[in-house]
Amino acid sequence: MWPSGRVADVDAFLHMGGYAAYVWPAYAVFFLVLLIDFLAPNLRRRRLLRELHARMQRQKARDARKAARRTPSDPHDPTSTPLDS
Amino acid sequence: MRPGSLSAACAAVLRRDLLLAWRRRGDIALPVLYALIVTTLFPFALGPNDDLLARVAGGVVLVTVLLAMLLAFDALFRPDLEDGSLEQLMLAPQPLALMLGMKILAHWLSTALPLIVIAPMLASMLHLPAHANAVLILALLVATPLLSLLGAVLVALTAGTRRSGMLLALMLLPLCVPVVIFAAGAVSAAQQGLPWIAPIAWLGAALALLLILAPLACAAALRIAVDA
Amino acid sequence: MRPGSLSAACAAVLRRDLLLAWRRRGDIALPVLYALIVTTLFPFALGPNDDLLARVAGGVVLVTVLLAMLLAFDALFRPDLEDGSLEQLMLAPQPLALMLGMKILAHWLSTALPLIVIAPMLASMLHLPAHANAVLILALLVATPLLSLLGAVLVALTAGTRRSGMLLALMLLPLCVPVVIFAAGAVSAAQQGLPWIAPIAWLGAALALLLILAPLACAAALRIAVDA
Amino acid sequence: MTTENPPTALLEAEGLTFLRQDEPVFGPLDFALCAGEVLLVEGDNGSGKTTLMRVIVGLLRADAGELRLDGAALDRELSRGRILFLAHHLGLKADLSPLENLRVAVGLYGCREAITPEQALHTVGLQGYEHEPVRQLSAGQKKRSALARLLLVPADIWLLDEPFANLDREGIALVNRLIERHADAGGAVMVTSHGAVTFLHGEPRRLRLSA
Amino acid sequence: MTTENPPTALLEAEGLTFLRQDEPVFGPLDFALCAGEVLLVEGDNGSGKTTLMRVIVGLLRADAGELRLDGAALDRELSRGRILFLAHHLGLKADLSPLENLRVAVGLYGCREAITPEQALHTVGLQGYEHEPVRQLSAGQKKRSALARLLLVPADIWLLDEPFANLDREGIALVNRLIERHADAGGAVMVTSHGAVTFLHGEPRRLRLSA
Amino acid sequence: MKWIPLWMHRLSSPPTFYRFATVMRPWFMALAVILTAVGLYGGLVTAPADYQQGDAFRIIYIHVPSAEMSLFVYGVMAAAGFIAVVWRLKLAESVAMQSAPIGAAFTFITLVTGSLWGYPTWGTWWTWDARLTSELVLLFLYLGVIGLYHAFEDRRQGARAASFLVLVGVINLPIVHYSVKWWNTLHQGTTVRLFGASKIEGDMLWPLLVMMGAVHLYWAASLCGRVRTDLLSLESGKQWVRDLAQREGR
Ligand code: HEM
Ligand SMILES: Nc1ncnc2c1ncn2[C@@H]1O[C@H](COP(=O)(O)OP(=O)(O)OP(=O)(O)O)[C@@H](O)[C@H]1O
Ligand SMILES: Nc1ncnc2c1ncn2[C@@H]1O[C@H](COP(=O)(O)OP(=O)(O)OP(=O)(O)O)[C@@H](O)[C@H]1O
Ligand SMILES: [Mg+2]
Ligand SMILES: [Mg+2]
Repeated sequence: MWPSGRVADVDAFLHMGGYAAYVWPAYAVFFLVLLIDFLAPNLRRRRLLRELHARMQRQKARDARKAARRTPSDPHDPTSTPLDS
Repeated sequence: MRPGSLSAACAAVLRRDLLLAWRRRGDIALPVLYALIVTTLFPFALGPNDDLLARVAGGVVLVTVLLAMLLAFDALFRPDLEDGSLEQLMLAPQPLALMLGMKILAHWLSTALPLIVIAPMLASMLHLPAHANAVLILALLVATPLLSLLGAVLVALTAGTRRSGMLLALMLLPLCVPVVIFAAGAVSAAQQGLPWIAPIAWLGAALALLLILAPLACAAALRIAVDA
Repeated sequence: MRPGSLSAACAAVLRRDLLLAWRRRGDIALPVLYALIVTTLFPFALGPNDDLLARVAGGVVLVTVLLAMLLAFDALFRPDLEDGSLEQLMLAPQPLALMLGMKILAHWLSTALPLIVIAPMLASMLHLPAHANAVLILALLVATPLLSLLGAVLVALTAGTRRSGMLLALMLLPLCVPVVIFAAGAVSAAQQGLPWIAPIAWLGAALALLLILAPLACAAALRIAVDA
Repeated sequence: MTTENPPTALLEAEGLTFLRQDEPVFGPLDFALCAGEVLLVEGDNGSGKTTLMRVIVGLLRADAGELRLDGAALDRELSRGRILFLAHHLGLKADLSPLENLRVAVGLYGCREAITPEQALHTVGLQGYEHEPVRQLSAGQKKRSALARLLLVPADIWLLDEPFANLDREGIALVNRLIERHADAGGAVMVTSHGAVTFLHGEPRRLRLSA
Repeated sequence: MTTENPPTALLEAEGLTFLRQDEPVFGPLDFALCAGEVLLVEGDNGSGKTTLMRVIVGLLRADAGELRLDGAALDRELSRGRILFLAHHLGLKADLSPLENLRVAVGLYGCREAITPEQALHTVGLQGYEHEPVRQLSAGQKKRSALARLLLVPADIWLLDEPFANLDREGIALVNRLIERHADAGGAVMVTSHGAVTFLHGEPRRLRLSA
Repeated sequence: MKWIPLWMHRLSSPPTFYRFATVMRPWFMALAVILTAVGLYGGLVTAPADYQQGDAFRIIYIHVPSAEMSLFVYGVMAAAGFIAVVWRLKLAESVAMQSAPIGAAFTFITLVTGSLWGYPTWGTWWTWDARLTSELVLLFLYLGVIGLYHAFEDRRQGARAASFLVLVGVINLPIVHYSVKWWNTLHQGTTVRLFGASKIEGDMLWPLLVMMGAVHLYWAASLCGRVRTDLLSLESGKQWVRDLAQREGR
């Protein structure tokens, strides 16, 4: 951007006419906040997919259990008699 | 009044809520005491400087009344929601908005009214001059129903959530900024001997509008919050 | 850490409460927002007069932080009482006072600490000068644990009663008058360029004492509350 | 008691489905509930019985399927007050007495003829507790206060979610009697229960949910 | 299972009375609970079963009579952790998962050997729900999460207040099996129920409260 | 919903929108980065310093675009919120709710950059001026919407409730703005007029316009990213998401 060798210009640029302490933090906040805003959904997306994967595994476990429960139980099991009133 | 008719239903809801408030009459006293104590904290926090106190008196009393009402808002629908009576109300063959209007009325009667009664005392503890005091009461009489109605809509929106107290404060603030500005403006104008009727009139106009709109919005919000 | 040992129990309670706070991290933000809102309400009520605001800034921020903590106190034992986990805690083979101390610590970390972080910003929005701001933070660092401990004892006392937040406010406010006086005194001394160390030292001494006494009192109070 | 060839069904569901995160809580359900009929909703813990009732009553919205009342698509505005729902949460104010609670219900929903709240409380076995705050009642006594509403409110469809839990044997018998009497008088009842329903004459129809 | 000539009673009550406003909620009660024994507390709604358990566990204070543990007067400081109480309110945090809830219980009460919270949840039939917040479980699933605590915590006396309510049949059988196993292993159990207790061998001893 | 054109109807189907967003997001972002580079080169390097404020005025190139966006995003959110409340369209619910954090971010930036600008020019971080105050209230409104949305367990229900609040806010914002103005003039004139006389020049103006374009493109990219992620969790039971999780979720 700047012609080579003109370090003084870069310095002057960074100095911002004495307002560096206001201008640069303002730009830093702008870029930082927007960067976070931009990256946050990426992280969330990764987490969501991982959780969903885990949930699908768990769902399989549940289904397996239900299938096991549907097998007929012992007819003499005392707990299978309905309660009387 | 045939049981199940509109008037009977209104009466039943109003009577029930007032009865509940009366059963817990300790709770009616609490916002009042809260306001009393917050107001007394200010002289301690600001130092006993009468001039300074008189200048901030109107504002402090208004904010305090607002905060006290805010604390009580949570009790408007939440207990009913938790024990299932709100579902009963929503499933009843009556217009929900009207029933909610009754609930808001009962709530205003049991929380705001006592605060309005005590407000002049609080203000004079902070050395607000007497003529401004009259305007303060008038401002409160118009502003508190307004806050109740606005608050009710928001409380209804948060009804489906777990906890709400602070969230409610956050949501209510943008809505009550104009109310506070106009009410405080009236009081401070009166304090400086300027005409103060205009802001009160604005508040009154808003109140008239909201009396009709707020219960309807409230019913809509509640249906969203409880998911119907 | 053997399960069931003292350190394991402390860790379990602390971890549980912090985990719960994290699960509801929205709720952590709420006291902060509440403080922010109350602070912004004051300019609306008092008018946008920078000088006046600077004079009341320290006091307003202190009172606001106090009110925000007050609102959060209700969540210290009540949810545990309502879902039965407090009974489980009381029946555990561990010293109750220590377990409650852990709960209070977790509560301070999740409510007061964020408030202390935000306080300087609130103060400077009201134009409190920077050097007084440092003293404000120091005062809050000593005063808030003190309030947490005092509050916990009172919450424990009111745990058995139905109504909560308000009753608590009522009981806590007289107790925090001295805390507010000392803290506000320090800030206003710093604002005027006077020495401010003495009131902070007093608060520190009180804190040291309460760190030991409050959990014990808390345990005793809870036993009474559950018995009734 | 079970009419197999119903004249018109009071309440009918066709392909009723409720999803949570796009997984069905209960699958496409078809059932009809006729006047004079009792439908027993069965299913394991977590199979969606409570959810089904909340959908019927309009507290949750079905994701697919249709509900019909008297043969016409269910209009919530017109149907209100026809259906009475007794949920896990009983809808009692803990600070009011059973009597005061019932009076509110009567104000909102109206009242049957020839019965007063006092008599209803007597019937459910709460004489002597009419003026006690509900807060101080035992688990079973609370349940009974809620049941008294069934006697008073003129709704023809009852949805009862585990009405037997926490009741003693006499209480269970009482609920069975109430349900039978309501069905005999031309009402319709939908009950969930884990096995305490026993009627004097006939068996209820069953709807089995499986998750 | 029921030992009629007990060696020493684990828990004994003599003349135990609890008053509310000077009226006895339960009269002077005498009973003994020995190792390997199950005591079924019966009584109508409102007869004081819940109150009795809260008194034993120290949440309410008896107005007369004595409680003895291992033959010596009950010292609350020493006895803590020996008694496990499953109340109407289950003591679960709705925002935590069943697993996290159990971990807290283990931290507070300690853990039996050779079992982990995961296994306990598996036993009570909650595999697949370990990481779901308790808030989203059905009534019966919540009860099961609370029951898992029984498997983990090394307490020898169990007080179970209506452990069967809201459970399906398989759940009821599960609780019966848990109680039996605990009694066989030398523990003692006190249960209230309105009629779902059925054991494979033998009958439980009964204590009848009448109000 | 007959009035919705066909392509819109197609786009409002979540899997389609997911694909659309996945494709468009990098393009929007790349364009935004390029425009930002150009705009900032113009703003920070070639534009001359302001004769009154010196180089402090260069904050304008982020402050004004952010301020504009803070209002623009609210408008979009309100439109989507209206559709969400009335027609319960899943995509509209998602757009409304995912707009809130973006809007809050821009509002926050406006407040911070404004403060940083205010200190050298006005001599204070903050005054209770009408525009500043209504911007603060706008931030609260955004936070209230976010808070309400997250307070619900059921996310679609939360979205509808929060959309309702957004609509209430639409009515309220102008009321706040005018009441605050009125309140200010009641007491005294805290009249710090921004740039009262100095008319902005071409050298200063074009980078500002370029930056305006850049933030709009950024907004499109960010919204695509957020809505895309949100759709995944809203549709987590659907086959297309499950397939995706099967492929990428380990
Ligand atoms: C915390 C402090 C500040 C806040 C919250 C703030 C907020 C705003 C808002 C809301 C707008 C309106 C954008 C629009 O209508 O499209 C705006 C525009 C603007 N602000 Fe600020 N501002 C602040 C401080 C400042 C300062 C200190 C200056 C310069 C001295 C400044 C200069 C401008 C300019 C030049 C515009 C565009 C003018 C216009 O469109 O009317 N702002 N600001
Ligand atoms: N608020 C909720 N959010 C998410 N999932 C839920 C919620 N409430 C219930 N569920 C799930 O939906 C399923 C059905 O629950 P429901 O309460 O309808 O079961 P139920 O048949 O009434 O069971 P129970 O016999 O235990 O009462 C359960 O698997 C439960 O985990
Ligand atoms: N907090 C209380 N204050 C006053 N009375 C109470 C309170 N709790 C219960 N009671 C009364 O004490 C009696 C015994 O109540 P308890 O809950 O012990 O009954 P229970 O045997 O457990 O009944 P249930 O089978 O219905 O659960 C009841 O008559 C009840 O009304
Ligand atoms: Mg259920
Ligand atoms: Mg009981």
